Amino acid sequence: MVDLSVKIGAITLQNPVQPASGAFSWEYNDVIDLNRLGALVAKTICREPRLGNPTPRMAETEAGIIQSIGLPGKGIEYFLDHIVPEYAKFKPPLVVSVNAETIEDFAALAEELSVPDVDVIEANISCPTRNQTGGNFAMHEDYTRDCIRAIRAKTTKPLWVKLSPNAGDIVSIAKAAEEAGADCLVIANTFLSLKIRTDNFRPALGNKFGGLVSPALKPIVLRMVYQVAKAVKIPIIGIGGVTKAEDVVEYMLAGATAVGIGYAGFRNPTALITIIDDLEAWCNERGIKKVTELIGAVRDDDMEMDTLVAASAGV
Amino acid sequence: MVDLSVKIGAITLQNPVQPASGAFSWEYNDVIDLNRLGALVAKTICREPRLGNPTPRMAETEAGIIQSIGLPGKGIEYFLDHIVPEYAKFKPPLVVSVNAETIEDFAALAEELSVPDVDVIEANISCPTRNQTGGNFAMHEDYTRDCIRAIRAKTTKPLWVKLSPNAGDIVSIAKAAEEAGADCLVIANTFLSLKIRTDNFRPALGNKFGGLVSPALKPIVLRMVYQVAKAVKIPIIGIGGVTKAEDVVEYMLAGATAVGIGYAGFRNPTALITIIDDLEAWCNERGIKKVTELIGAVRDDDMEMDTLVAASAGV
Amino acid sequence: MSFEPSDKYTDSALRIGDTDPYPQRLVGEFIGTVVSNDWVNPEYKHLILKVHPHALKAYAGQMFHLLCPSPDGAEVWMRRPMSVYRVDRTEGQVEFLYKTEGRGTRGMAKLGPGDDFNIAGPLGHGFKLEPGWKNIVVLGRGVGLATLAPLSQLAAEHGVGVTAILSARNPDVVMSKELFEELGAKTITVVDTDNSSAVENVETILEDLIAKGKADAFFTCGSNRLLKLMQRLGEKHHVPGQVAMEQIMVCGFGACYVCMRTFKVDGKLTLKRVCRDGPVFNMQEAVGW
Amino acid sequence: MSFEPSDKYTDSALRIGDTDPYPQRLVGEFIGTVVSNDWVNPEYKHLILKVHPHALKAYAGQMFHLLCPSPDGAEVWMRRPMSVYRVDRTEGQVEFLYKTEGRGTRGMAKLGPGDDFNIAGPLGHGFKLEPGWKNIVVLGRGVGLATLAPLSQLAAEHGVGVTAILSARNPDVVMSKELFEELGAKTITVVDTDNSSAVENVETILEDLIAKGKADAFFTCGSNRLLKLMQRLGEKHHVPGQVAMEQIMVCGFGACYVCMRTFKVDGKLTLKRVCRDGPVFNMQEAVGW
Ligand SMILES: Cc1cc2nc3c(=O)[nH]c(=O)nc-3n(C[C@H](O)[C@H](O)[C@H](O)COP(=O)(O)OP(=O)(O)OC[C@H]3O[C@@H](n4cnc5c(N)ncnc54)[C@H](O)[C@@H]3O)c2cc1C
Ligand SMILES: Cc1cc2nc3c(=O)[nH]c(=O)nc-3n(C[C@H](O)[C@H](O)[C@H](O)COP(=O)(O)OP(=O)(O)OC[C@H]3O[C@@H](n4cnc5c(N)ncnc54)[C@H](O)[C@@H]3O)c2cc1C
Ligand SMILES: Cc1cc2nc3c(=O)[nH]c(=O)nc-3n(C[C@H](O)[C@H](O)[C@H](O)COP(=O)(O)O)c2cc1C
Ligand SMILES: Cc1cc2nc3c(=O)[nH]c(=O)nc-3n(C[C@H](O)[C@H](O)[C@H](O)COP(=O)(O)O)c2cc1C
Ligand code: FES
Ligand code: FES
Repeated sequence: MVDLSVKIGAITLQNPVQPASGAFSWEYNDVIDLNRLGALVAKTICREPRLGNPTPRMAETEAGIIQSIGLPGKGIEYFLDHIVPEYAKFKPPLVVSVNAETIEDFAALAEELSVPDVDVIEANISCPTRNQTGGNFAMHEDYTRDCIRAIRAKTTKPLWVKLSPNAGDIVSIAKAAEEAGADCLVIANTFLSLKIRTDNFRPALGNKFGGLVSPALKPIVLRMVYQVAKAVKIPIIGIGGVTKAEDVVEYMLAGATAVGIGYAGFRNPTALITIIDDLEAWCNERGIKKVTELIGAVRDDDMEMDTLVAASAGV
Repeated sequence: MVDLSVKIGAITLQNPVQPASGAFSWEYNDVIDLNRLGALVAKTICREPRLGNPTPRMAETEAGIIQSIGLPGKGIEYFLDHIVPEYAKFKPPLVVSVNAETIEDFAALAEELSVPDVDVIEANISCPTRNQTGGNFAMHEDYTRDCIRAIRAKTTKPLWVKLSPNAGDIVSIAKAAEEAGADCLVIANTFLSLKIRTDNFRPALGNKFGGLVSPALKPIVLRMVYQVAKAVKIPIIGIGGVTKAEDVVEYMLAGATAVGIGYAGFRNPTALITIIDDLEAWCNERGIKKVTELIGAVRDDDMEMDTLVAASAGV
Repeated sequence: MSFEPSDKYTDSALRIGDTDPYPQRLVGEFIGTVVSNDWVNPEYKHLILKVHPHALKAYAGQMFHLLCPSPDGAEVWMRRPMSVYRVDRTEGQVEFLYKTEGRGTRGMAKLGPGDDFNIAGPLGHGFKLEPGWKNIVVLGRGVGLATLAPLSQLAAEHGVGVTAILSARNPDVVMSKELFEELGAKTITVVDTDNSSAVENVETILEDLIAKGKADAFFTCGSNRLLKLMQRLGEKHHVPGQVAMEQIMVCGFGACYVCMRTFKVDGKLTLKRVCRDGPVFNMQEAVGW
Repeated sequence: MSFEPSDKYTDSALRIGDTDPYPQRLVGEFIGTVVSNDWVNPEYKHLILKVHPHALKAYAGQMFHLLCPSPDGAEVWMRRPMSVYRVDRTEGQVEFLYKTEGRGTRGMAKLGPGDDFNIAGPLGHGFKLEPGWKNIVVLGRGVGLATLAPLSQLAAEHGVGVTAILSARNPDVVMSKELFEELGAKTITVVDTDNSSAVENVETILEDLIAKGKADAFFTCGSNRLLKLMQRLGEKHHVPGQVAMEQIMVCGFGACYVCMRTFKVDGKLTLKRVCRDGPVFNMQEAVGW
């Protein structure tokens, strides 16, 4: 028996596998048993009802997809009245992702969402499709600090902060979020991208820019998780290109406490369940009793730094 | 007959297809006719002989490779005496990529490399494997400006500047390079990445971090080229994930004047030739007389911005 | 020696004969076995897939989300939605009729007998026959006929009469005629080659059917022109109708909001998810495309 | 309708029968046709590929860079280097003997007769027989034997006698014995099961061959232990030697500096590119691994 549970601050997840915001809804209970997930993560909610971006909202690329949804939704009232109760039927903690244009509204929204059935507030300060420069507050250290501080002041719920892979210096931004009171860093949102159709010379997405989602990107996000893990004390959730149990292990070795999954669930609606099962089997095979042993366990302290010595080792 | 030639400042390329630095050498003449290429681009040269990074220097990832070579080379003397003459046997212009630790040395090196057989100096200010924070000067606007200004003062050769995709605000950095006297922007180098082996918990590369190379990344780099093209007046060379003629077209539509190719040439040593041939055929089929017609020709000015209208259009 | 992690994407998909660890599921991820995959004309193929019994719950207008194999060595990254063409409960098979278009369907076209094929579904709301409807009119063109075809099965099961108007470029590419007729439907073929497929002619046919009491409800898919026609006649003669819509999809479960289409509900334009609010919608609400 | 660009990676690879637009090339990218691809034991397969005549220039110790097909639907992103096992100039074939290890070789193992297979080469410097050498000793183990095997062909062509010492875990997995013997080589099999493969025993065999004048030069590949042994005896008895090295590769052309190995040249440690400076090196310069 492997203990797959992990702790993120005060919250215990029965296992480190959860869906990524925007790639999930309670409606997936049609195909998988939601009670098996580490957490339930709702689609990012904004205050007002929003239609979202013009279609097409998705285009396939060489190795993945770009998408630009534009945070559609029925607004916070409908969310609290109709959607939170849907999630409340299930056991795993409910993470509610939130986005707003201004810091004030962000904080106010977080406060309004701090109802008993909501277990965690995830501040999505990194949606790349809300403007054309690669994201929101998470592109800047100071904006991140100010925004998280304002939210922190308005809610006592665990506060997770989703960062942007489009930022140049994610470590400083992560540190700013930690300083401002974040309980956990979610790394990362999608990569701002563009596809132009060569038949009609037009952008493939109705919104022109979109976020790239692809297993190919995992090594970039993994590097970010690794760098941030060395710089902060709060836990990290790694999101980007997880498609199999070994990817969960890899993120945990790099310093993540849990992972979020988007693409793999689109590709295989039952993927999250398989990944949880495989992770348990993987730990079992290796005699790993508690999955938490993997967190930050990368062996990076005795690397061979002499090129001549390294190049005389085996392949 | 299609006119495939493009101009980058004073330099005319017979077609917009060239190899990327580090993924090419005159030795490829063994397999393709180098005289057919738009330009010849030498591996980045440093002043002193360097062994480069510890092996393994490459690891395959989900969709691509990460690599960390560490700019090995025999130093500038050997380069000028033995390598430049090898390239001089061929007709296309020779682009010499250069890297140094300090701005002063960068400028001095560029000056020393400004010999008659060298047609272009490419300042590689963005090698992600030279330090652990994602690159060199190209991570910062001010460093970029200072470095390029210093080089510009020491050479009258056309000066191309290779930027980093790891920077958060590539537009400002591009503008700084332009301001400082760059004749062309090369976008982009590789994405700082990490792979950890789940069998032995060790980084897969001897140097730990490496640059991710994958056709999957093309939409990210394309977005950067598009954004920069709107902000600068100097030409752009797009590098990242070009594997077919349509990719050249896509980069040109986004605003690039030419492209560089790495990965595709590894996968198919004859790829650059096929891409040139296919590009000509593609233009022919569409009655495009001059390939320069494609530059910046993306149709982005009459996009449907109303979501309700867009979602009632055909698929 | 390097440890090579399991390099195939994981799946807990159900194969024929598997016992389901989550039997209360409404939607499954299934790995079926291809029985046959033959050309029905130069553009369309007909795929028959043997599947886990849970997949046989599918009914007319519902869809599956298909994990298409590669046509060319490079991966196909997203599933492709496809209406169920026929469900054969005795043989334990679901069938698809599809047009080979881009990479997904070209990859699908490569499947041969015995191959695995991963499908998720059944998804969405399909066609519904209201009690009291005795005769319905089905009007489709091209790939829309693949979506409409199982209506013949549904109608037969409910003892409802069907007139199917099949529109096509030329008589050789008319599809589903046999399937409709086999199940007792009357078919009318209209084609471009003799201009019988012109809206005016189809309108005459429809007016005639309405007059004869053969049109308690309208069903359509695949042509905006024909949708508009049915909407107009339906409004005029108070014939209710259903239309199956298409849109590019990602999740198929209603979660991602990629598959939006515009609808007019109570006089107001709004967006709906084709995958979950549809793919079959009230015909009068559809804005068309 | 969206225009779908040619979605296959482009290639100008030469197929059998193509006229070469760049005939002066030393190295080609070829699309050969698989003749057969059979298991020789539970771990190794033998692939025979019909190729464009330019590929037949390959000689012992040179390699090809192989574009392996996918074993699992997801792409294999890099080529894999493989020594040429045999060149059959009459049949127009090159052959490979390979161990199924990771994704690349497992994908390769799926190739069947008639399939296309894209290979680039021949690459690198192979084995060289110096004038004056009358008898050589070849010592290899495991996959190293695939690299050494064509030496039998080379030696036969030059009228040089060969003693091949084939080391293996057990007698069932000894490879290339027939190939060596067919071409007139004397073979000695040493195996782990009866301990004959122990370094001490191989040393005795080598000493004996040296004493008998059968060892004008040493050739090895595939075992660091055996390399060290040959280096020691070679130094002691002034027997020159060559070793084929392996390293992970990207380009295969000498451009990328990925495939570095450490060598001792004039008493100084330095790096060399396995793909272009090798894969065959002066045995005494090899540092081993
Ligand atoms: C509910 C539903 C049911 C469908 N039923 C069938 C069916 O029974 N038989 C059939 O042949 N096709 C059906 N389709 C259409 C089918 O999904 C597309 O033809 C398929 O996705 C194209 O994939 P591709 O990779 O071959 O082409 P791509 O290269 O992806 O695209 C080729 C063309 O198809 C269009 N297209 C892409 N995705 C979709 C989509 N999801 N819906 C509509 N058009 C699309 C593109 O805009 C493009 O014009 C259905 C679509 C939906 C939404
Ligand atoms: C010049 C040369 C000649 C070779 N000749 C042969 C041959 O004739 N027959 C044969 O079976 N193998 C040969 N190899 C080894 C062969 O290249 C590797 O077995 C192959 O690349 C493994 O690919 P994979 O995808 O199956 O395994 P991977 O999953 O890539 O790796 C599996 C294991 O193989 C090792 N490996 C990966 N790449 C190489 C490499 N380039 N060289 C050595 N080991 C590697 C890895 O470190 C790992 O331990 C040769 C290698 C070189 C450099
Ligand atoms: C269709 C789609 C919609 C998304 N919507 C949101 C969202 O609303 N909020 C958010 O924080 N992230 C959103 N994301 C990003 C994902 O949460 C996740 O960060 C990303 O998909 C990377 O993970 P993956 O590689 O596992 O897919 C969305 C992603 C996709 C593909
Ligand atoms: C093995 C390897 C070595 C590289 N070395 C250099 C280098 O020396 N200088 C440089 O500017 N870029 C270097 N690059 C980056 C490439 O020039 C190019 O920017 C990158 O590969 C992206 O292009 P691609 O997607 O076509 O491969 C290297 C890339 C690879 C794969
Ligand atoms: S495809 Fe995701 S909501 Fe319809
Ligand atoms: S593999 Fe590129 S230099 Fe050897």
